[in-house]
Amino acid sequence: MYCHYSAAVSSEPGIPALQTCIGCHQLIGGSTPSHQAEIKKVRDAWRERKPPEWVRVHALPGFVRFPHMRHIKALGAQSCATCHGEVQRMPQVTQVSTLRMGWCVRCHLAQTPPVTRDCSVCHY
Amino acid sequence: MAEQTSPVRVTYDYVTRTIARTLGTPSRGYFLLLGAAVALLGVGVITLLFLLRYGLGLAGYSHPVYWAVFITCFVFWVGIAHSGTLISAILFLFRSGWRTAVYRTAEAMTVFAVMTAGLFPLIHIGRQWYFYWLIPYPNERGLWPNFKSPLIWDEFAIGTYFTVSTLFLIMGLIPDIAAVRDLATGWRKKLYALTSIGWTGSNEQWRHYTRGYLYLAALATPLVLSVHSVVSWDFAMALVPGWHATIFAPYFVAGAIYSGCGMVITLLTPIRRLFGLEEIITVKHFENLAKLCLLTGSIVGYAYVCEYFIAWYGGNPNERAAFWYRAFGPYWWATWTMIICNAFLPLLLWIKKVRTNITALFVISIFVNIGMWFERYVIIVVSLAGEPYEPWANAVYNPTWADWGIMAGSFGWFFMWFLLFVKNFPAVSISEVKEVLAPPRSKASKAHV
Amino acid sequence: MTESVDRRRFLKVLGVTGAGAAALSACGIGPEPTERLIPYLVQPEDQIPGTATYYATTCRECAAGCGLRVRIREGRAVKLEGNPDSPINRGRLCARGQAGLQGLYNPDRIQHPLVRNANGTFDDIDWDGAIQRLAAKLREAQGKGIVFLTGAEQSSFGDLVDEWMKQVGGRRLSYEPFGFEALRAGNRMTFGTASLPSYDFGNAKYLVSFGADFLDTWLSPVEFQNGFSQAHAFDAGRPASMAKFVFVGPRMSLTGMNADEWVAARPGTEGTLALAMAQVILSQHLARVPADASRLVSVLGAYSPSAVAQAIGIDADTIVRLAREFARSGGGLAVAGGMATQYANGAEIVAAVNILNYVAGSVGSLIKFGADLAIGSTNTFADLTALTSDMTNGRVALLFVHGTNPAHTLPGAFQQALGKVGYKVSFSSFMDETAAACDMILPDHHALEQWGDSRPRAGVTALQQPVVQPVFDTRPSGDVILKLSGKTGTFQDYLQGKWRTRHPKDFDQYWFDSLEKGGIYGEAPTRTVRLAEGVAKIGFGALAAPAVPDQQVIVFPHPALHDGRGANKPWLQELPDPVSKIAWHSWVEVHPDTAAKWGLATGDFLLLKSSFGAQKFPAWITRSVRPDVLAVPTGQGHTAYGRYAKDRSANAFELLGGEATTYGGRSFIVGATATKTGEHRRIVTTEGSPRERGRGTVEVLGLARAKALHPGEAPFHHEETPEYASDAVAWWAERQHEQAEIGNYKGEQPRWGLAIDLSKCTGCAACVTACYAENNIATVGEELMQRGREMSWMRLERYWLTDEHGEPQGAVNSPMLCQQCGNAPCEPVCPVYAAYHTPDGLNGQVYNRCVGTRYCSNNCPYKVRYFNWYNYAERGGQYEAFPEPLSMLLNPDVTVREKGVMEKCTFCVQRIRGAQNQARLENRAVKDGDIVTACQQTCPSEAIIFGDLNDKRSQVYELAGNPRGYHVLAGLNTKPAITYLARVVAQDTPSHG
Amino acid sequence: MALTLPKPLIDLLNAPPTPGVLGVFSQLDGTTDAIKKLRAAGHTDFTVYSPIPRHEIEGALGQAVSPVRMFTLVGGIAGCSVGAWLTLWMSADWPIVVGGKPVGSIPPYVVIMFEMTILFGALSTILGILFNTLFAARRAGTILYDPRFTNDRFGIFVPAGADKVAKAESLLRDAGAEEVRRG
Repeated sequence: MYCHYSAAVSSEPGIPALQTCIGCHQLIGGSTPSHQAEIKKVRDAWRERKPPEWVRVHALPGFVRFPHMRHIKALGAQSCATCHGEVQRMPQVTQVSTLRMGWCVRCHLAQTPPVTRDCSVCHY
Repeated sequence: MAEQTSPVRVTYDYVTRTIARTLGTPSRGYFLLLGAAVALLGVGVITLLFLLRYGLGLAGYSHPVYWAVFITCFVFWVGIAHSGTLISAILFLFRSGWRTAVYRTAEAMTVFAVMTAGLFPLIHIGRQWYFYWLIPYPNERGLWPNFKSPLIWDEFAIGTYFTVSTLFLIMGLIPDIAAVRDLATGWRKKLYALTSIGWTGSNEQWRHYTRGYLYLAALATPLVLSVHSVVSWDFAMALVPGWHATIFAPYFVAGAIYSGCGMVITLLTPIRRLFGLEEIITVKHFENLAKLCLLTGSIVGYAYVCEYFIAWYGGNPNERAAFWYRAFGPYWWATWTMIICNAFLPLLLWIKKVRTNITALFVISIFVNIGMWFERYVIIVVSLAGEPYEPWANAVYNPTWADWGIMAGSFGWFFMWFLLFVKNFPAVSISEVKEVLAPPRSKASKAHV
Repeated sequence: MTESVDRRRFLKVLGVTGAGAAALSACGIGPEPTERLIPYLVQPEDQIPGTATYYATTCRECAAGCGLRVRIREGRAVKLEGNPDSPINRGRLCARGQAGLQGLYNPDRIQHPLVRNANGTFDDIDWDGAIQRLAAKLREAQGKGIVFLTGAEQSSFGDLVDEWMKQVGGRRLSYEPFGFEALRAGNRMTFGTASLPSYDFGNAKYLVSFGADFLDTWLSPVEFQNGFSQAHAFDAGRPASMAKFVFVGPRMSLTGMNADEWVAARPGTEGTLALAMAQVILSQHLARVPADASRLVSVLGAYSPSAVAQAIGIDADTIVRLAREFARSGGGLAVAGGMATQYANGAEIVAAVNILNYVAGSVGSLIKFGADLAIGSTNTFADLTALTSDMTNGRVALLFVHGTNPAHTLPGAFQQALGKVGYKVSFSSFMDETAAACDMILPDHHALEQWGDSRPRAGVTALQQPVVQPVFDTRPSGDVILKLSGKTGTFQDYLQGKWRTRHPKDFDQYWFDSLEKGGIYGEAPTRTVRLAEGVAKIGFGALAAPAVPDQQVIVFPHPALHDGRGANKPWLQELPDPVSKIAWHSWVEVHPDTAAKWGLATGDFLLLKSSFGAQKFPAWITRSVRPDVLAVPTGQGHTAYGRYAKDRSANAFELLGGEATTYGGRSFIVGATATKTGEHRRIVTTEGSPRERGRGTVEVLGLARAKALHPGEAPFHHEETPEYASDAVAWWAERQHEQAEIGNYKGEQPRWGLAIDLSKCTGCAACVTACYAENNIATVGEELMQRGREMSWMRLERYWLTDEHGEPQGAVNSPMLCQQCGNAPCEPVCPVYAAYHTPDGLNGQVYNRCVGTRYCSNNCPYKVRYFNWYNYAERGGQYEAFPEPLSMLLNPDVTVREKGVMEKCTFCVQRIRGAQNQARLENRAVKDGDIVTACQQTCPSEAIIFGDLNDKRSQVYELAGNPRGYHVLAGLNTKPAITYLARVVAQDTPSHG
Repeated sequence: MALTLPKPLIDLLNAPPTPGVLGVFSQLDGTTDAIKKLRAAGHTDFTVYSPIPRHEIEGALGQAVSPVRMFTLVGGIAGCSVGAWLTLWMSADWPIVVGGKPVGSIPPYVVIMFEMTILFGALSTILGILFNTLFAARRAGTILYDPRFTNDRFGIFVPAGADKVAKAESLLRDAGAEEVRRG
């Protein structure tokens, strides 16, 4: 929630600016060599003032809307994991849920009381 | 069944051999025709590829004319498909003997016409690659189609009709294939042995066969009537003036049978000549078909009158405007082509001389086909173009090469199948033609039942 | 600025794919490709990804100086909206203003400096090189004549240019093709001041416009339209409601179309009519006439109605009636402008109208001198012709052109003259005709990319700040000039410096506040004016009758393209002209009688040959123009200016002469021979049937009837359910309705609805462009539009209001958009539920579920559904609607539709959801007014109101109950969510076709 | 000569050749006479071949009405209920309102039910025919056949062991069989 600070207030979590990354990783060097290697990339990038290219893992199709803030509002700040999985435990982030419509709908219906299934809530 | 008096030499054997002969090695003329059909189909396929790549914009559509030639062709072909089952099922129930000589051709025509018609809904939708969303199949999203939509009714009606009419055709074929099997040699023998699934004509087989055939006919009859009714509801269920009319179901069914019989005549005339079936398909058959045309044609004519009368009598300004536009608007030519071809030309059939003149019938049948195509064109395009309700929304619609390309393809597709059929399977029912002949007897005195 | 490049790349990525910018990931095309996202180096403090930020700046599309609120998403400007703080446009914006965005992201912008090489073509050059070269040229040209030609620039930039010109011994000229010389001359004659007063339309009780198109092109259209609709709209509450509006002119413009009465006076006799009215008022003592008006009696003597009626072409009683109504209203406002001020006797006409206002006592009350409109201080056309001759005689060695395109508006003379100029430098950021003829092009930033200000009228300064990073390698002309003049700092410093001197104490706070408000807004003291001495000696000559067989041709400014500067913006090209409904090409308006005489049909080409030039135009046959007049719009016929403008139709300026009139203006009426060429084209028009034929699409009430209406009355109810249908509706349809049992049918959810007041709507079409901008609607181009493929979710239907002789008196404009029916015919016919009823009462359209059977559109009685025949978003496709960088302005909140998909208005559902999300975050319910649709937001006449019909306290609920309210085609029991309020007309026997 | 059935059916039936005698008739009335005589002589399980169905033969055989009609009936009813389930359940599974109509709206669904009735009815009829004829063939086993039977000859096959063959032969001859064969 610090890096993707806007997820709680906006429909988009956004990509943290390199400054945000370096803010912490100036100090935190990482424990294992692999971590250190990764973090070094970030530091180099900052030194060269050249932002790194992140590979997008979680991508929704363009025609569906997922207002992050409403889900966080409803499920709480720690709820990221319900869709994204335990990212902090992942050596490399992978997609844990299908992010397909059936998956969304099942979750909506699982809530008590069920959340709306109205198409135009997500599709417009 | 009523046995018809025919020349002495038309015996069971004659029938079997004459009809079996039609399956001999094809002439050059046949290959020419087949080639032409395939070429037309090619045109259609290429056009379709263009449509898929660039979008439906290639066709002539123009707001608010969102249905046009493709749907016109769809309804046209579904209509063609109707006479087949009518002749084979309804006339079967009515026990009219003359059908036996012509019903096989009609049925084959039905099956292939439905196959053709079925393609258009897939071609005309904007995202053809999602056509399967119209089918109720379990999917990840948990979505189902909307059974309130007449288009889904269509899908079910056409699907059922295709299945049933195909089964009906195959049913009728089995004894004849067996007959051909017993004469044929070489690969054809193998083919027919396989397709006749062990038919011997034993009393047990006949017993269940005749019963089953009767019930199929009984089921097919309401189906025929329902299918074009459902198609007509595509329009009648909408609120477009010129579409939204209670008369549509019977009007469309009559029209369908009308166009169907027209097409049967168009197809039978050359077949009879090519295959030398003059003795089996006699002028009498043509005359009966002509009478059927006359009847249904008059119903169609009546429907036209009705539409205009109600438009005036109903007093709804939108209806009136729509029909005025239809008759005297920019599309007057289409309207009058349809009225002349469908309502006036068939009146010639009151004259026996015309009814019994194959050439005349052939010509008339061609015009009937044209007229019926225009009927659908008028109903669909003109009703949409003529400012339905919203005076600001009107259009000048003109078809483009894409429209014609697909239409040409549909004809190619249809005739390709039809030609392949008549050369490989008995185009006239062997067993049923025999049924209306006097059976061989030693004591002539012993009359039949 | 190290960051800018990265940010732009970042934006491109977001612009192409990504959940945020739904942009070009057209729905339904397979899985998304693996994306690489480039983050900011430093997060801009004022931006939250996925949420819009708004910046205030100023619109520079015309000289009115409207305030803008620019909607920014991830650094891209995605929409221009009016700035509510601005006293000019009060939060509203016209079509041209909104289309400014397509200037910013125009694919044909000049992307870096260019310089002409030996063989006449342009070479790229870097900025420093260009500036050095120019400095050299400047030194050479010293003393040999240096001229800087600008558009209307009452701004710090103008000041800077003036200072610089003084420094290098040159002079500056500002030029507006449709200038206001006549107004200034006329005012000088009557009041001895050349300044243009400000007009208070809002408080007028009776309006007479002598040719002034104050709703489309005259002075400050948005401001005036806002005022006009206040005065002219029917408001049961207001005693004086409504102010009758009479339009005097040979041709019905957008403004004329909104008149309650059209007086088609013979061209040039408008002034005579004004004087005759004044004469009646004086002689019959209809108003408390200012003392010094007595001097006018002698002048007006000759203008008794009976004497002049014949010349004007109307009968005397009409004149008397008009005069009476005008005076008795106790708040008559007469304005002269447009065509009336562009005859040879334009100045006299203005003078005459001034006199009319004066005797009616409107000067000082509704017409205020003091808060003068700055546009008046541009140079005259005479100055430009002088310049032209100087150029031709080689007296100009170095010419700078900025923000104007005389090579297009003065094709013959200026083009040739340009050839004689030693060195020509253009600051244009587009390759327009003038730039193309220049030797060096130093592309300026777009107004949205740079600092600046403008002074639309005394007391008001609108500030202009960069709201996006520059799209291309362009530079603010201000910076360039400062560099050339050897000064340090940027234009931003210069600008702030000027203000700092006026506001030394805590300047930063002051500056910040001003920027936030979008400007410094003050009130200028009003001056009282008296009749000038010479007023009695004004010679009111009438326009000389044209020589037979010559036809008088009127050249009028296109409401959207204006003098042609709008022609490179697809939104404006595809926007049908409010009157003719023609788009993408120009036309000539011909009266049916004339057409019959020549055997002319709509679409036949007419060759107009004046003594200055000849051009071909397709005919549009209409009763909205006098039989003895042909009318041609400007705007088209560019020979350069980018893919959207180039080689399109004909340039009407070709017909006009280059001679200045006595008052230093330009005459826009010219005698010409008209010959049928025999060519024909299918005109690109959205016009359906011009007559509404009592289909119930628009309803009109006479003023008396409207006043008599009492609350709860429903004059249009009989059309809701015709007698013959009532049983069926009650027994079947409604029972079905109740059994729908979900969402808004139960009333547990909102039912979104709209109210549109037809007596406010002027048909200006600002809402149409707003809809295009908000909803990523594709522009399809001339060819497809001709085939009826335009996508305009919101269309304006123009139905003529005719008098008893069938002659048009005006028109009713009805915005037609999806009615969001309660019993929507489109829904049940969709086989896949792509069209369905949302719980909050919208007709949802799920683009990615749509398979494109188009049944919904067939079954829609309003015909407001539009189909994607091609993939308009396809990169490099034949019909690509958003070529880079135009795709930057796509609204990330709205899906760009794929080919084969049906689309339509859903009341800006993305805005509804946005507001709901916001409300949820703040733990509150959505309030009335939280949600504003794009069309409502921009409507200059405030004719559109959105809200929840289930909320008894909402404004829309109240309006839906208004006695004037009716539903279009309600007889079909569609239960629309849009309530139209009937148009009220002054004459009591209205008839519309 | 025995008829060579296509492969799949042989697998299905693979019954041993049945011993018996086959009479070939050119005349219809001869055939019917033979049938009457055979029945009088107590033969029940003989098979009659004919190129077309004739009432005379059916009459002479006096067979019961085919049970195929039951298949049709059951299929029809099944189809109708499937149609009803399809429409009603699917609209209820994800209720969506269109055009202010009830979620489960019967009138439009009747069309689907009707079409399904016909479809299932027809399919089960076909199944009925196949099932019954195959069942009959299974009972009769592999028996003598003559290709002329599909053209213009009638035939009767009387299954008979070595003891009864002679008797059957003569019986068929007397009835006017133009040819009699043993197998």
